[in-house]
Amino acid sequence: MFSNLPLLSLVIWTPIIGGMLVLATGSKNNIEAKVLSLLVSLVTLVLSIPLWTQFDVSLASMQFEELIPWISSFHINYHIGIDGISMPLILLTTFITVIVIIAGWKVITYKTAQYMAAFLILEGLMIGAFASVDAMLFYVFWEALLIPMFVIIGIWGGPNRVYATIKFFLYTFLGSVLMLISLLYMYMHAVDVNGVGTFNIQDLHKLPLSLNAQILIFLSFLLAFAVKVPMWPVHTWLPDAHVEAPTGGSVILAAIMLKLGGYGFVRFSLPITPDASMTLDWLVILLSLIAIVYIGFVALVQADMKKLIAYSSISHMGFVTLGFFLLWKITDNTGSASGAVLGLEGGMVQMISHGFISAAMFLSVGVLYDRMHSRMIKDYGGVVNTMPAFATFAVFFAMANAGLPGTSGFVGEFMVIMAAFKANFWYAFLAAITLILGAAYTLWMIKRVVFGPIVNEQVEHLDDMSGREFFMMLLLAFAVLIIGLYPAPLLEVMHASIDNLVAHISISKIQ
Amino acid sequence: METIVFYVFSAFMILSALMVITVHNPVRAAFFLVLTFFSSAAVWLLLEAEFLAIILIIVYVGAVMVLFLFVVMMLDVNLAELKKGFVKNLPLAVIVALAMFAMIFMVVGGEQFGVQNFAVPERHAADYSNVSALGQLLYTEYVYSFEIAAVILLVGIVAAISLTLRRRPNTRHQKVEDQVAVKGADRLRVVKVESQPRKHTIDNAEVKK
Amino acid sequence: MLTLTHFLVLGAILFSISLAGVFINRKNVIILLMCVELMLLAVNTNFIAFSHFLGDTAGQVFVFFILTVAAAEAAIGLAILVVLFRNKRTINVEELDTLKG
Amino acid sequence: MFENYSDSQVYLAIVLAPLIGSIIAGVFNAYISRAVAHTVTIAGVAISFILAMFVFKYFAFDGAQAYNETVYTWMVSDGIRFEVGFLIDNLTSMMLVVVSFVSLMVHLYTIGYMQEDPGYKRFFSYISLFTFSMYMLVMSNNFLQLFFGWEAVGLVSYLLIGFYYKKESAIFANMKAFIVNRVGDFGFILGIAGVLMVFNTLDYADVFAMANSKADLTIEIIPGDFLFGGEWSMMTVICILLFIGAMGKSAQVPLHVWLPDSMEGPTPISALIHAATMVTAGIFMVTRMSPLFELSETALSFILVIGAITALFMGFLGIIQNDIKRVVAYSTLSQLGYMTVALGASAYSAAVFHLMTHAFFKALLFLAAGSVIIGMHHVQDIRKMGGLKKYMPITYWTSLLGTLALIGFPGFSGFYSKDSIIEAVHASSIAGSDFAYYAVLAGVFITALYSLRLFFIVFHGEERMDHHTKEHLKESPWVVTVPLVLLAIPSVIIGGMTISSVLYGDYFNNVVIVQQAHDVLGHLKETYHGPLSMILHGITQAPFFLMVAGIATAWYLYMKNPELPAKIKGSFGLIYDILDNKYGFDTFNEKVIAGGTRGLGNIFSKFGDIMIIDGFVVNGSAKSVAWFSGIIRHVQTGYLYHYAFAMILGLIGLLALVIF
Repeated sequence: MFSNLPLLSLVIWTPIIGGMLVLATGSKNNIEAKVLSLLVSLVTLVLSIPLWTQFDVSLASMQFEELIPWISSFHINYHIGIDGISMPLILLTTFITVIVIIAGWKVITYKTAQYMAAFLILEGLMIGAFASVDAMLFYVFWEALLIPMFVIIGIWGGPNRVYATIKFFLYTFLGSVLMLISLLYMYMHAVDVNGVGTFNIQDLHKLPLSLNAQILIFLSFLLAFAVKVPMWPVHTWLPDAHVEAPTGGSVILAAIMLKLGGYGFVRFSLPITPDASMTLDWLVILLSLIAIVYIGFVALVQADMKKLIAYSSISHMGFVTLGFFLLWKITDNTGSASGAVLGLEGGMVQMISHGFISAAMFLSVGVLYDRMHSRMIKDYGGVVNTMPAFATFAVFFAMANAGLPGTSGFVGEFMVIMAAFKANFWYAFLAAITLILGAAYTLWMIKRVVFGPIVNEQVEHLDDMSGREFFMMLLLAFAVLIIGLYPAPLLEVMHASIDNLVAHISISKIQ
Repeated sequence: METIVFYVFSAFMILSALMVITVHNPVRAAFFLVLTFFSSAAVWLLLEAEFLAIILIIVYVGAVMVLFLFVVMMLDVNLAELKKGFVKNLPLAVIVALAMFAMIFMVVGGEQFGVQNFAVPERHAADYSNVSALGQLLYTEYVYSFEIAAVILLVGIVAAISLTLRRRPNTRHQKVEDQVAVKGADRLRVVKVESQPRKHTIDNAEVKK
Repeated sequence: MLTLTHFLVLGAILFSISLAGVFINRKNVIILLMCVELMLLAVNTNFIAFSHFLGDTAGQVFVFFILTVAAAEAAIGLAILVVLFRNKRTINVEELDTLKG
Repeated sequence: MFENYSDSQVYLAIVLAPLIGSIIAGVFNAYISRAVAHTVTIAGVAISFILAMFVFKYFAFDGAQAYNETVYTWMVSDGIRFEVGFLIDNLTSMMLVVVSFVSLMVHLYTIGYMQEDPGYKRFFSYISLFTFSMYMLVMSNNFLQLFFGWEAVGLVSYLLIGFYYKKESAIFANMKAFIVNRVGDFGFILGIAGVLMVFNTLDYADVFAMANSKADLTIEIIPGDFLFGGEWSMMTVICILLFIGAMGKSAQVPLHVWLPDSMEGPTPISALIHAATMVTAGIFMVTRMSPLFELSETALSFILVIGAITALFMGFLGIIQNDIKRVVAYSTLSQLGYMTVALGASAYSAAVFHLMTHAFFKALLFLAAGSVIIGMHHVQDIRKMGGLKKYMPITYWTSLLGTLALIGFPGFSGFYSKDSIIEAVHASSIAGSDFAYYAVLAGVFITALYSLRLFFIVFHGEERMDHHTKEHLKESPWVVTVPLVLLAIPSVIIGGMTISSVLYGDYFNNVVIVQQAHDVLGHLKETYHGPLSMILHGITQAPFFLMVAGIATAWYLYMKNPELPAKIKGSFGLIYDILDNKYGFDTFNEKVIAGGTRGLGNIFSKFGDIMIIDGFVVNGSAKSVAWFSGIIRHVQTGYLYHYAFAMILGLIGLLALVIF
């Protein structure tokens, strides 16, 4: 029944237009704004479901494609479509946005309509970035989504929000400008090679490039995406941004925005510059391993819960980038590419799973923060005595964060470690250290915050979770459990695209 | 004949322009500016731009310069203070002006724009109307720009008013609508006063004592 | 016989004088505004001269627009001047340095 | 009713029954009564116990073929199928019986033990969840699910050790347990990764089938030739990594530190998890992987030595402990060491056999200790006990039986299993077996000493409890004593009953694969002539004498001459200090490992992130921009005429550019 609708466009533009409508309700009467936002986000979620149900898992090509000429003199098109790599991320986005809207329901009292609208618009822009087949369109979405995030942290953030916002903005901007230059270079290069320039990502995949050009392009992409992921050493914006952002902002930031970086690696870096990736894969692997181990240590000593979770995010995202760049080392070590798909799919699963888990972790901190107005671990202790239901969820998500099998957190880490062992024993060794460190920092926090005797009067008077909070935690817990216990459907979606990607990047593009 | 007219008015123009920038009193400067505009209008007439020449006089001399004068006279400017540094700046000004003139002269001097390149055009016929020619162009080809110019003027008006508008909270002024709408009850209040014993009764009481 | 050069040189002289004026009277904003008017006059003269010698009325249209804009500019500039004077009791440019870095 | 035991529904029912019970008791915690909570969970475990008995009969007596089927495909990636499935064979069916029986006993016992605890329903939910996880572990037919069960039991152990979440020591102990286990799992998952790299599948059957053909593969872990550099046998690497997992779960030195602390949990779980089942998961795993471990003698030697160290040195610690549960905990460590030694000697069957007998008698001892603790109103210090025999007769007699089984008194089940292990190590010829032999031999004396010490101090001698406690001292209710009695029965008889088939029969023929060169049990088999003759043979051997010596020493020190131990303590101050500090493992871990980790974290955070990256690079570039603009801003004088002048100069410049 939906076959004639431009479904993907609807999923992109419904939240954006809905966000504008929410803005139009003004800021005085905020219940209407909230209901409308929830409605818009739910409609978007419903609209995005056919993207999955009608998705043909056997195809590696783009599906649900739409193409409208946009700036025809430069061959820039409004060209969107999804494959097995972007589809799960889009569904993640629509799902998490609903959670975020619910999370902000009671908590945000200042300019509620604007808050909700910012998230809806952000949702649309993020989906747009995931769905873009045109590099310039991607770039536009990629940059545009900084604005709502900038506003969210800058207006509803904590006391040091200005510093955090500017840091966030400058960091991410720094990377993307170089990406733009690379895109323009490739456009001009396509003119030289084919006689006609192109920004179509799929055409760029096929564009032959010399090794030196590839390396420069690769490095510029690396900077852009590494900042977003974020990879060590360009990660320091994330803890600051998280600490200052409102709960919903942190959730979106950790759950989806970071994934744009990982997505960029699979969509741009690997297929466009396979030879440079092969030459420089050690760099990415090195940075990923540093992220996993070094950041694990850093997370351990954080005194601020949000900072701790932010660092844990960085550490977990290290698995994503590690998994993506294992192909060549595996081939060197074992003589066959078997295992590369495991790494890539592991990275993808890790992104999806981290989306749910980090969202849940930040929401947990949010639940506490709304009651106590403190994020410092030392202000808590013995929360379980007054908030048993919350404690249950907190421990559950902590375990998921520590990668307990049966939760989604395990699947990606497991796959990447399996693949890393094939590449090099020490990669797997260092990556697996996260098993210890992850458990250490998460459980130590849980011990200090949740367990123990009641430490002060405020904790003694805490109320347990409200129905609203309980509901959103439950949704996330289900998602985490389902992916953990039965990841097959999620992987099935990716197979064709990832297989195709591996086949593509195994072949040199130098002519 | 034309050459003489040109030189005369040009001389007026240059001299008065020099006066504009050298006199100390802004009122005088404004008057010299008027003179410059007049001479300029005459030169423009030589160039068969009758409409613009007239507009220059009407708009500039009639409106803008009056505005200048208004402002100059309205503001209580300390002239002595503003005159300082006149001599000090003079050499620099002369050097810059001369350099500028030299450069422009190199460009517009005889070689590029001389008569060999730009022949003196024929005079228009007597029934030629500069106004209609201009109007023809203005309302067809440049109509869009023309409307934008109108908007710019509007903006100028609005800006000027809004900049100078000043609300004085303490000024007293009549509110006619309040005066008309007034009712008797607003102006006159009937107060019931308790009756009091008269003075002489007191006297009687005193007598009784 | 009057050639184009005559008029252009006249414009150049006028422009240079007004330029000198900006330097000489660098304290008095009113005179500065007048100098700007003079510059525009010089430019207008050039336009008209070219229009005449090229036989293209479009030059005059431009002068027309310049006059419009100049009028608006003068109005707003003077308005700003009035407000400035009202607030600072001076129009001495050397005392107006809020743009100082 | 169960015509066809290979029906996967039966196995699913075994697994799911306790899970459902756990979910009902856990999720609907607030809506159900205590009675409902314990009824559903006990029903769940009882169902699985009955089914497990049928399954056991089916395999042990009907001689069924192994069942190996997939339940569902967890995921497929890179052409590798990761599945969830069951492998049921003789080993599994035996483990099922042990787990379900002990679990059922503990469930029943809990009704009495946890009577007054506000977390009653939560506790039942946890232990049922544990039962489920343990089933998943033992029934798995692949490494992935094994790891799932492995971590799941760790999770439940974490939850249960921290059951009294208000107690600082409990929540410290549970975090410690989880993290130390994670160190083991770190090795374990690397081992699994190695398996996947070599075999490209995680399915037991496929891996074991290919094992021999891959035995010669090597891997270069450390490049170069010095020290450990150069090519390593892949199998050795995999096996040692897998065994590191077992070291964590089965608490082998140096990863044993969590087990004594785990006694912070309620006693029933000490019996179930930290004595009978979870801690033996490592033993089970190595037995299951025997086809792999057999391929690496280095790994076997490693196992042997680690096990021997654990068996001996953890026993020493048992002698000086004063907490009733900690004594039993150290005894567990030591016994786990015995099992590990058996594994190292390739006597897998003996290890599993000891695992089974140990499960019964150690669960019995823990539950008896729990019974004492109930009687003593949650006093655990044995110095405050004494003479409990007359107050708690059932507990007394069952403890006696458990103790005798533990020290390997001839005829009791522990005798058969422990003696077999000692003999097996004696017969083994791989590197380290001599050391191991003397270690386990000495262990016999130590075991007898600390076991009887505990027994004498608690049940005999002077009554040292305070007056108030003494007044209320009485035997525990029947829900507590019935499990004790039920566990005492197998503790006594199971060894003699099953040794002929399990150890020297063909029970493990299809499960455990031992290479000819290592086959110590086959060697022993030649001299084995039934359980009775084993007793007769046993009382003429060194272990018996050592045991008797241990008993005698304990009797002399703690019954005859109770002042002596204090004197000994005084004269051997240094040794006592070493033992009291548990060889310094805890201090080392706390100071060096935990402290070092935190220190490193602080350095990375303060120096790396805040100073170098943020301070120097990020804010540094911001500052240099600010510095530069601070200089350049003087160009902006704010005077209009300066700007005008600049413009004019620019104009002149441009004009000059055009002209020249």
